[in-house]
Amino acid sequence: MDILSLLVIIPILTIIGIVFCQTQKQTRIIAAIGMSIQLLQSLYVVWAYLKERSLGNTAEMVFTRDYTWFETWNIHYAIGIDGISAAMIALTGVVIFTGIFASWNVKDLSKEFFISLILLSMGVFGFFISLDLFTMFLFYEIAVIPMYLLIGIWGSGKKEYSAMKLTLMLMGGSALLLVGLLGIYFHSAPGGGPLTFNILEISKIDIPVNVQLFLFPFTFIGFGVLGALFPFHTWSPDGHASAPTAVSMLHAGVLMKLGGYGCLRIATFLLPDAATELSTIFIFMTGTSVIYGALGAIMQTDLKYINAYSSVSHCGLVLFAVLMLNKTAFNGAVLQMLSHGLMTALFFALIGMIYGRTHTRDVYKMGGLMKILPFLSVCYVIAGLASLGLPGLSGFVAEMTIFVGAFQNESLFHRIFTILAISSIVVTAVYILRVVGLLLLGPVKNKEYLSLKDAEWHEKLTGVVLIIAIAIIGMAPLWLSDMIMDSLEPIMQKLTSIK
Amino acid sequence: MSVTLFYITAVAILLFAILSVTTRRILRAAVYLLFVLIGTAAIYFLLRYNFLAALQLTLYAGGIIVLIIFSIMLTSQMNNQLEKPNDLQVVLASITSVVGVGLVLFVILNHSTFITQYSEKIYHVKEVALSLISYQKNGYALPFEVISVLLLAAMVAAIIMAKRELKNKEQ
Amino acid sequence: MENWSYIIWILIIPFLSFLFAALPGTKLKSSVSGLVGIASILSVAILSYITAYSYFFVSGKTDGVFQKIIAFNYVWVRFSEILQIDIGGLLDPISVMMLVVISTISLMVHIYSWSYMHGETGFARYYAFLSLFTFSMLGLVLATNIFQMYIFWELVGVSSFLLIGFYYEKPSAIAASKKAFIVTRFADFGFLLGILLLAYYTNTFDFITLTDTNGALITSPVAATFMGASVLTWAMGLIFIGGAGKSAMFPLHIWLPDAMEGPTPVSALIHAATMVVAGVYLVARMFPVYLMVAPDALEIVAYTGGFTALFAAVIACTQHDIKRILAFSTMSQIGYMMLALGVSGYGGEKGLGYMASMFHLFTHAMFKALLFLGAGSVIHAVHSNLIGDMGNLKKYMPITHITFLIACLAIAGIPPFAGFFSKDEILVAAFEHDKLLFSIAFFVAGLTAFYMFRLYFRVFWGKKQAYHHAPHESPLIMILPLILLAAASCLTGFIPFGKFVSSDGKELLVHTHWNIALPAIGFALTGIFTAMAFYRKETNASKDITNALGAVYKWAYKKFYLDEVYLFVTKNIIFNGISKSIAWFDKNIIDASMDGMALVTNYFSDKIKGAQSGSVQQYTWWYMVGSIGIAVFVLYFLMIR
Amino acid sequence: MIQGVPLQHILLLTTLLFFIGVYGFFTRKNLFTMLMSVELMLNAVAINFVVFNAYLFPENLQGHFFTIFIVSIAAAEAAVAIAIIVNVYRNIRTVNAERINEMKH
Repeated sequence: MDILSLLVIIPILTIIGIVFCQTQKQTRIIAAIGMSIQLLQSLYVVWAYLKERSLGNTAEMVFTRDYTWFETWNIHYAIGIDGISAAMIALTGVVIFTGIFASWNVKDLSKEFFISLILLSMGVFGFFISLDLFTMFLFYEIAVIPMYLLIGIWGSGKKEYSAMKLTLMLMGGSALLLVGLLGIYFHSAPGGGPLTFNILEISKIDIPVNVQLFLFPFTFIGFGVLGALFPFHTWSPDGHASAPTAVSMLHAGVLMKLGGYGCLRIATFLLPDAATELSTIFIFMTGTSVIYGALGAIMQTDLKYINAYSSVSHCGLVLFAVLMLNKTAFNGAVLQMLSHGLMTALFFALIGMIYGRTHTRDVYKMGGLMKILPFLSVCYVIAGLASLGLPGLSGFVAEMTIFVGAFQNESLFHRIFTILAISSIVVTAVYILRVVGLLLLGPVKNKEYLSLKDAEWHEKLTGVVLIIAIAIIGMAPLWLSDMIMDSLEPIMQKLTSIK
Repeated sequence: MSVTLFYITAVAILLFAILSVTTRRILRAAVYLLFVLIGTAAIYFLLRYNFLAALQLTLYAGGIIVLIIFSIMLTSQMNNQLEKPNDLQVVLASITSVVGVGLVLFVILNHSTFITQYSEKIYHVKEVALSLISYQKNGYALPFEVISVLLLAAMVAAIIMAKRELKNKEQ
Repeated sequence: MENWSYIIWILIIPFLSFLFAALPGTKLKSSVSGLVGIASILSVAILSYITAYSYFFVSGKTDGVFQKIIAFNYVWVRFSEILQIDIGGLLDPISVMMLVVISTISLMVHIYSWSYMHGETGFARYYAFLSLFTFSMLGLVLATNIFQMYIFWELVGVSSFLLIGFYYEKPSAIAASKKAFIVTRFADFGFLLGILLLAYYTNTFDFITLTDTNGALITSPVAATFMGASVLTWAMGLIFIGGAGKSAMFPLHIWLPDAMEGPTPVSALIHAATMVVAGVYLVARMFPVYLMVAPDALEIVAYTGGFTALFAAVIACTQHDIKRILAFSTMSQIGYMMLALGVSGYGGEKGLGYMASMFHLFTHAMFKALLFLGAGSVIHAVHSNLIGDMGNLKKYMPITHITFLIACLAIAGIPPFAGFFSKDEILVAAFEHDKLLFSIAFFVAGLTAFYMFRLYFRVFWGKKQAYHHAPHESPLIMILPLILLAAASCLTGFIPFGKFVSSDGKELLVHTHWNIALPAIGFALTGIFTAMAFYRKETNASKDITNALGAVYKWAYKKFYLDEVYLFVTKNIIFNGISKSIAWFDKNIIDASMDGMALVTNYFSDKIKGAQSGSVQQYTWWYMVGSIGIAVFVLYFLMIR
Repeated sequence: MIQGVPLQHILLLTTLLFFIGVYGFFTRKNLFTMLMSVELMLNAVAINFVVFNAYLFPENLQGHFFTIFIVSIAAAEAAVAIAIIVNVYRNIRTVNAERINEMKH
């Protein structure tokens, strides 16, 4: 058994295990065991990848496997990873692991809940290991669909509306995406011969420029919807606000990264000419979403809305960096995905824990939580500091890499939008500090809260694991950025070959 | 002779058909339909398809109409005036029918050349029946069997429906 | 060549101490974390002194020039093949000097706080933050490249934020910490842009490469221009914005007075002696670039410094909060340092301003920390910040009184105290460069003497106050740092500073210019005596003057309404204007258009579902119409054929 | 064939008969009368088959048999239809087509 397929198989086995569980306790223990193994496995994948590279394997993708599963259309179960996917796999491992512990107390239909959650993560893992466009799309859909159930059943507030909105918009995105992917497929053999979905093979041929110009918007927007691209981001605030904690974590932490990853790995890698030609339009959109999301977050009162808008801003930065089309910016984009994934997962986990205690998410109704819930509050402050780009935490490295990369483009247009994007660090500081001030500091507003209990062991575990991950990236980013940088080489070659 | 007879029959058929779809007493509608069916049988006679004509009379006029009238009685609607169709329905139905008629006539009249053949041959019952069960060329054994199966199925269906009704009643 | 690799411990020790105090949360006994904090900073101070000794007196010099030494260097992250951020330690005269300043003041503050903060609930947290700050500040001064400086720049910003907001249940403290962070963050935005711009044109972040006077940047600067100024002027100007934000230069100074909401020792450490001079340090670090590539930007530095010095001094005359007066005085003094840098040249006598600036930074750190700690001692005794609540304290707190007086004399520039020497050099440098700046500086010197002695007399002399319970002298552990710093304020002036720190690393002989010093002393004395006349005894003279000045006084008292302007811009324009309208736009336009799509679909589906009427006749009718339609269609084509 | 009657005239008859059936089907509301209209249409078609057989291919019997089958199917259809109608009537006490719209959206 190859180690990559295990990433898909372990969740399936866990799901099967959960099916045979009787009680909520058994269920969550099985889920926790399964996802712990998954976490170890995904960390092992990163380690194995680094080892493989140090042994001198310079192949574009390592641990590749290839099985045909639908011969008529030449669809393969082709898997393999490079540094980017390895990093994303590790991220997913951490987030799903902590997600299980964050939803430790799900009482209603806990079996179904964990099954959907793990199924979702399975889709994400599958997405990151796939090298075949169709298989990738398949896993993408597996990841998106359970979201509907998870929000619709276990959500809060106007959950039906949000679930419907989120699913419909993401489905709309994947419809566009499917057009793009099929378009690529049908142009994958310009000299005749069998068509292919394999990314590596497609990257070797040149799709005609006019075709690329047609397909790029479909692919980019299709993935961009998932990455909260302005103006297709509105599912994010509502969806996050209604989703249960672990789902928000996974969704903002991992699922939104599928968008960024796809934009980089498919839209830019396979359609480089169009990416170069059309980048200005999309830079406009993504640059707008960076500053727009940040400004939009300032006046929100619901914790989850604030965070959702902040996600719009941060994920906008990912797409923005992808469009800058240079190595540093790409590197920054991947780092930002990791960093945002971790810190937003932490954020949503904490918001969920706070909500679970105070039963409100309105920042004006809370206050002084630092005194009552010191552990959660300190974690919240750390998440906030990571979000506003404090050095030593992950956000700083990612943002700086993006900014340095974006600054390599000399044209006035790029400069203006880069400066706009950079100005978001100020705005981010404003809204983060506003929340911290209103929520955690100051006198205790509601006397009832004085009796609240601080974090339990599983909540502490969630917070600590995520903070450690954030701190590792923030303090020692070199190995990570080198790992990503190496893997960007093929994309860069493809891009420079057309210039 | 037969020409006159035909036109009289044709006019009668049309007249009774119109009456049948417009009268507001259901039993009368059934009776007018019976006349239409008999008229049809008459046309078959004129064409000298005697077997067919007989079939038409016994099966259609005799069987089906009786069945209809019985079931009308079963649902005890005999004396009820039928509802008037609403105007929109009438208008739409008339337009559709008129357009349809126009269309078909347009086709018929444009198709100027029907190569008609004349034959004095009269098909007797025996011939027809032999041909019906023959499996040679011009034999209709297969469709015959199919139709028999269909009839059987229809019978079974009718029985099952009636039976379910009984069951419901028992409950 | 000496092995300098132990320098890294100067960074590691405070960081470990931070982790030690922070990680266990409330589980550890708070006095333990306090002791560990003090011990760690003590060892850092010792290391710094050893470093200073061996750098300045043993092995720092080669051929009479102080070398720039990379003590250690690690790659932290790589941006591209060319650009990378290193974390390292750069030793040169100013960084070693800063090491001494920071570790000394930090040690004093750590010791002082032991008593000052005793019994506070967040005692361990306080020491954790102090350690974090010390770590960041040391990292900042040791930075080998401008990006490392930016990293630690942000870290000092955040530790300052945490310490200002230390009393997190006090709304004013929260507001102040937020303000401090956001204003400096805004300045850092400029700083970052400047760094990026500079790095884009020079492909390096490294200080040694950038400031090498024979290097590529200085010998052949980039010719590109933007909006009439060269891009490097832009870059250096933007970098200065960062420095101005941290150093509270006009118009980014508004956070500093509010920052006094933090505990007083913190104000002494961060907002008087170390962090706020980071901007000066930054300009000094990049000085050759400013001077030789972007002289326009340097001109801006000089005038910003001069204006701020004057502006802050005027406001300081009108304030009533002891800490705010000191805060404005800090701004004014930093303005001095900036001014000195701005008027300086490079090499030999021309580099006098540079040397003077660093000298003033050094002496100012000592006496300003002393002033703040003294103020802390006073506040500790009377439990109020307002000078109106104080008076005649010389009777109760003799040692505090004496040390405070020494500090006041030092800042007023009265020989033989430290401030006199450094201020004199600044005045000389300004005099040679620009008469306008000189006259500002000269005037501010007198003003400084006035407002400092206003403070001094109001607090320690003045009317007899009726205290609730008699103030008493602070405990020994608070007095000790005061005495040490007072000694430093007396003595540091006699250090031949030019021997150690100069613009080009060569020795610079300094001598007092009496022709400028004497009028300055005279003017300062005038200020002192005026203050004495007004405030030594309770008189109405000050009130009369106040009334006579009328609107001007009120303006100055209200800090020229700048806070209100900022508040208007942020609250009314950005928050309520832009942000609210974006929130509205997002909800009612973007989201509504998405919902609108769904609604339109729903509407049509609702209409279409009417077709599913359940009426057989309708279905058949459509079937009929359809078949007729198809027939017509087919016929039509047959006819055409 | 009937001597002296052109094919077109008979076709005219059946056309009219068919569309009278169509009209009836659309305007009637009672299921029985709708069924009768269907019978009218069936008849029209049956006549057509026979007539085409008699006029165009008198040597063959296709039209003839078609009509036989139509008649038998009509019988079966009528039997099943009436069974359904009676069942419907028993269940919801009406044979009005417009009220039988359980299958509505």
